[in-house]
Amino acid sequence: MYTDKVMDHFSNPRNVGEIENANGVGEVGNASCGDIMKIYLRVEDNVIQDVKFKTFGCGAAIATSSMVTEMAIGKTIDEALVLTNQTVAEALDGLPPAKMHCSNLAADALHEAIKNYKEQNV
Amino acid sequence: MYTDKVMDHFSNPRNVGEIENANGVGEVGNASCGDIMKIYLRVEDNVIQDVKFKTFGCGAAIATSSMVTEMAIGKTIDEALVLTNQTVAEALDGLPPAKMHCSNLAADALHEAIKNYKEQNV
Amino acid sequence: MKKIYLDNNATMPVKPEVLEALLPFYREQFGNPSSVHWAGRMVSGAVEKAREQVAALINCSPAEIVFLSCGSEGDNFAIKGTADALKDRGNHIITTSVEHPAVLETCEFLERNGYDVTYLKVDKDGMLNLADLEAAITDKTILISVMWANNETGNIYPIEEIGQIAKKHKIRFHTDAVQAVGKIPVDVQKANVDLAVISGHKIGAPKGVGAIYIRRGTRLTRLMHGGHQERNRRAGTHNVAGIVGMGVACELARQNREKDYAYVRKLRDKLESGIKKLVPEIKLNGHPNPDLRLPNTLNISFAYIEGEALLLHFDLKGIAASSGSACTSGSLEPSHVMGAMCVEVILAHSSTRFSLGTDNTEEDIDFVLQELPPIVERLREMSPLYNRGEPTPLSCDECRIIRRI
Amino acid sequence: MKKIYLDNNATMPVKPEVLEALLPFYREQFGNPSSVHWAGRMVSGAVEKAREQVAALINCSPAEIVFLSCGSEGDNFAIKGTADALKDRGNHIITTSVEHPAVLETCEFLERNGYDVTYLKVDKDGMLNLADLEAAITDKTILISVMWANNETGNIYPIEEIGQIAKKHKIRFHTDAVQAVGKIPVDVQKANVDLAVISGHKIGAPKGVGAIYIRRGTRLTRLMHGGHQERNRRAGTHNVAGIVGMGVACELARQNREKDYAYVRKLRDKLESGIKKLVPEIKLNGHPNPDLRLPNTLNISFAYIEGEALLLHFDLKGIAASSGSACTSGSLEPSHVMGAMCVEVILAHSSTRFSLGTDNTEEDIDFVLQELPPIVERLREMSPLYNRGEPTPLSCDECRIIRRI
Ligand SMILES: Cc1ncc(COP(=O)(O)O)c(C=O)c1O
Ligand SMILES: Cc1ncc(COP(=O)(O)O)c(C=O)c1O
Repeated sequence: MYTDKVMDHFSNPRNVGEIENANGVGEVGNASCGDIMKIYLRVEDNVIQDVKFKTFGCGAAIATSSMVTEMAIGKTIDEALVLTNQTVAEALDGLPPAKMHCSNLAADALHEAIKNYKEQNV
Repeated sequence: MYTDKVMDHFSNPRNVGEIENANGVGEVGNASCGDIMKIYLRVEDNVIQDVKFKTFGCGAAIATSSMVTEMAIGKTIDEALVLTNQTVAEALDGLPPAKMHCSNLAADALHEAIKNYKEQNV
Repeated sequence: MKKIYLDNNATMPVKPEVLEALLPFYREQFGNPSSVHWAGRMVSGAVEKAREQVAALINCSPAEIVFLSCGSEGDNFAIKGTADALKDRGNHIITTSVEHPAVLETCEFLERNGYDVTYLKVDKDGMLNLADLEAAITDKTILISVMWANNETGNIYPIEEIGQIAKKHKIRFHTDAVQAVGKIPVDVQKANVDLAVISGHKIGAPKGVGAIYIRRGTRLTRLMHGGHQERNRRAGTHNVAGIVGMGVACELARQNREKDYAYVRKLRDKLESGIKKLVPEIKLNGHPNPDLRLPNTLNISFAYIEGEALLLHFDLKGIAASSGSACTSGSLEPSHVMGAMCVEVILAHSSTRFSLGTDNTEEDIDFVLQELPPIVERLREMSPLYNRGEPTPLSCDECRIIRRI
Repeated sequence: MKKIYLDNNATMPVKPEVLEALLPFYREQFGNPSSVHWAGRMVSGAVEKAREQVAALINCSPAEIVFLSCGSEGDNFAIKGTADALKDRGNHIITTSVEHPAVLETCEFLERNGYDVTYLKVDKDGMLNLADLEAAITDKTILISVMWANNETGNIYPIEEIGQIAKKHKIRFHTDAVQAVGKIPVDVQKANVDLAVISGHKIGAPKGVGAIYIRRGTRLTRLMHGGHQERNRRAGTHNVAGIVGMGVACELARQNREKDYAYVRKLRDKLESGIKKLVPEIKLNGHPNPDLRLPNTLNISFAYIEGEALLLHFDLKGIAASSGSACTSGSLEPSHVMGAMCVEVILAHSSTRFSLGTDNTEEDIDFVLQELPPIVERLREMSPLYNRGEPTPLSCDECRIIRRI
């Protein structure tokens, strides 16, 4: 069902956790759908220095969360905003069709976190 | 499906044929049902001296025809009239339920032949 | 005693390659393909592979194949599913008087529930008049259902032409392809079919599995409500072993059909000409042109005798065939197919189907041709209809052709 | 890697004795039991023997057993068949909100076609209130359909009491006994049931075969129209091998059930108490009294985590279980059974079913108890809901209990 990449990120998720002194936090999803993703950012000089996540959700939700943190780290905010759920899924060699909709929200969570950073740092 | 006795009478039917100088002939059944039985009798002194049959029909029709001739031969007319489709079926160790109705008419054919004999010899 | 099986249209043995392929799915790979764990994943690929194999045989996309339990389920699903899904569009169905009971009895059920059904007549060769078919179409017609090939006579119907008519009038077209698939080319695209039904045990897969082709976009109410299996088309845990077997059987048919059925056809033709030569007073049931019949099927009536008696004598010699006699079908009347063709009722009772398969040999046919004439002779000698002075009462008043336009 | 299968309520391997018994029916004894010749006669006895074996297990007459393709077909047949046969008597059906989709979706289909359905609520333990059931009966009620045991929680329903109520009000009573048969005693006479459904692959027979008990004299419209098989109750060539397997599986269940499930029960209880001891913040789903659940079933929610993720981690360790998570069911909502029990939605997403079988061992349970706590801990550490300052949004507003009287 899942690709090897998905299973790798699911079983060894990168960047799990919270950032104590995060300056951007985003959360998407809701409990009744079974997926909640929360992303913590540490942005300095417009560059994402650190990113961590916490996710309640299925295998795809966890793997996309992990993947998006890996993809975002070191990027500028503007570069990170170009990432989409689609590109995250592609970086994982694809997701089952049923998962594309509900469980593929990690880029949205990242964007929420960036938005939150921008709001705090206008 | 059929008992050994039925198969014996079906594959080696007794008394097949016509009687040249029959003095009683009976036919029952009809083509659309797939069963026609014709019985020829030679009655002398009220005793069935000879009996033969011709049958168009299934295995049960042929076996019951054969059996009824064997049961009737040597009997007086009155004794033969006591034979029923049921007793014929029993003598064959039974018939499948579906066959009890349409294909078990041999005793009827015998009775018809006896009736025909009586009409001719009043 | 040597056993000669000439009843392949009824069912056939599972092919060795099929059996070998499906066996692991009973114990080692026993999972439910809907499960996400190892046991489920182990088998879900096998189900999808089988779907591809079935699709390849009849030229459709795997997503258009839904697995079922048998051919009868397919016919019920196609017809009842269409009747319900399109009930706002109309209530008229056109079919033929020679369909399998799975179609006919389903249509009769719908008639009791407010639908109108036209049962097209066939001629004495069992063929349809396509002008009749087109004339039967009304603005309430929602479905045309015509079998690809007939199980009793082997007659092959002009499915491509009917597909054209259906397309022209924008009417959904279902075909019971149970007897055709694996024996003659079946291409659902070319034939413009919307729904086509296959049964596993007629092509060397096990009994208890079937499939239906549902053209993409065809609205069809479920026959089996419940779980989400088969993209919500058919509930019930997948019969994985059966499905795998069905896939392999289709694969084998795709590879070998042409060669296999050229061989079978030769045997059938030998049997046909042999019987014609050796036995007088017989009648071929079905189209006289053997190209218009399935290559494996021969249906012959032997005047003056009844079919079950004939079969029993065959059986005593180890020969298995089947009959249109009422006595062998569990019904009270002889074959409705013979009735529809206006075969005289006594001949209908003796109609005998020989349906050959790839396991048959020349020797089998020789043996049948040796045993058959004396059996027929013996039963005729016993028949009160044979050599009767008066002509036998062979009327057609029993013909039960139903037609309602 | 060692594989531990704890998903027997989904499906189970075919038992070796069953496989051995059914294998000859693929090639040597391949006939169609409806045929009169040797090939048919060779197998018709086997089908009737299987019918006796099934009947003996549930205490009815063999003539009251009809073979089908699966449990879902049985539920569709029982409910749609009753709805049609009794449509002149009424249009109201009573069932529960925790039935299998084969019952629920069939009822929802009937609702779209003019029938009224009452879906009885259950309490937080998943149990029914029989006074509610009796109060729901109207003079239009034609059917009560209550499952014998629930597939997700294992809850056993008071079928005998419900049978009494049905009898008192002269209402037909159908029970989906798919999960009960073979695990607990099922006696259709004692329970006053009119229709009971069994599925082969839940008791060690192959997938693709099922059976329905139809009490003598019960009018039921066919789901599968067509041939005369099964005394006109179900068309379609018999799945002979499947049926033979079903018979043997029933025979084995009759002989071994008590002993087997005493053993399974011990393992289940060990797992249950082990998890309760080792993992905090869990919730048992189903009746707290283990006697009121199937002896093999344990359903537990692990707060803060999602079920599919849990299953995947189990799977990486070779453990197969199942989940009520929406993500594993192909639906958009978590288990309707959890919903009906008003399990908070997040807990519903983590509901995990362990369904044991006779192949499991003490070591299996020890292994699960060793692997489970760190997996739960790890997923909780990753969950934004765990140790959250604010209380988790665990409301019941998603509860989709449908009730209409
Ligand atoms: C309670 C219950 N009813 C019906 C079914 C359906 O059985 P099947 O998969 O054989 O159609 C199942 C199993 O999935 C079940 O657990
Ligand atoms: C033309 C035709 N349609 C349908 C069927 C029914 O197939 P099954 O026995 O698999 O239900 C058969 C076979 O009996 C058939 O010959």
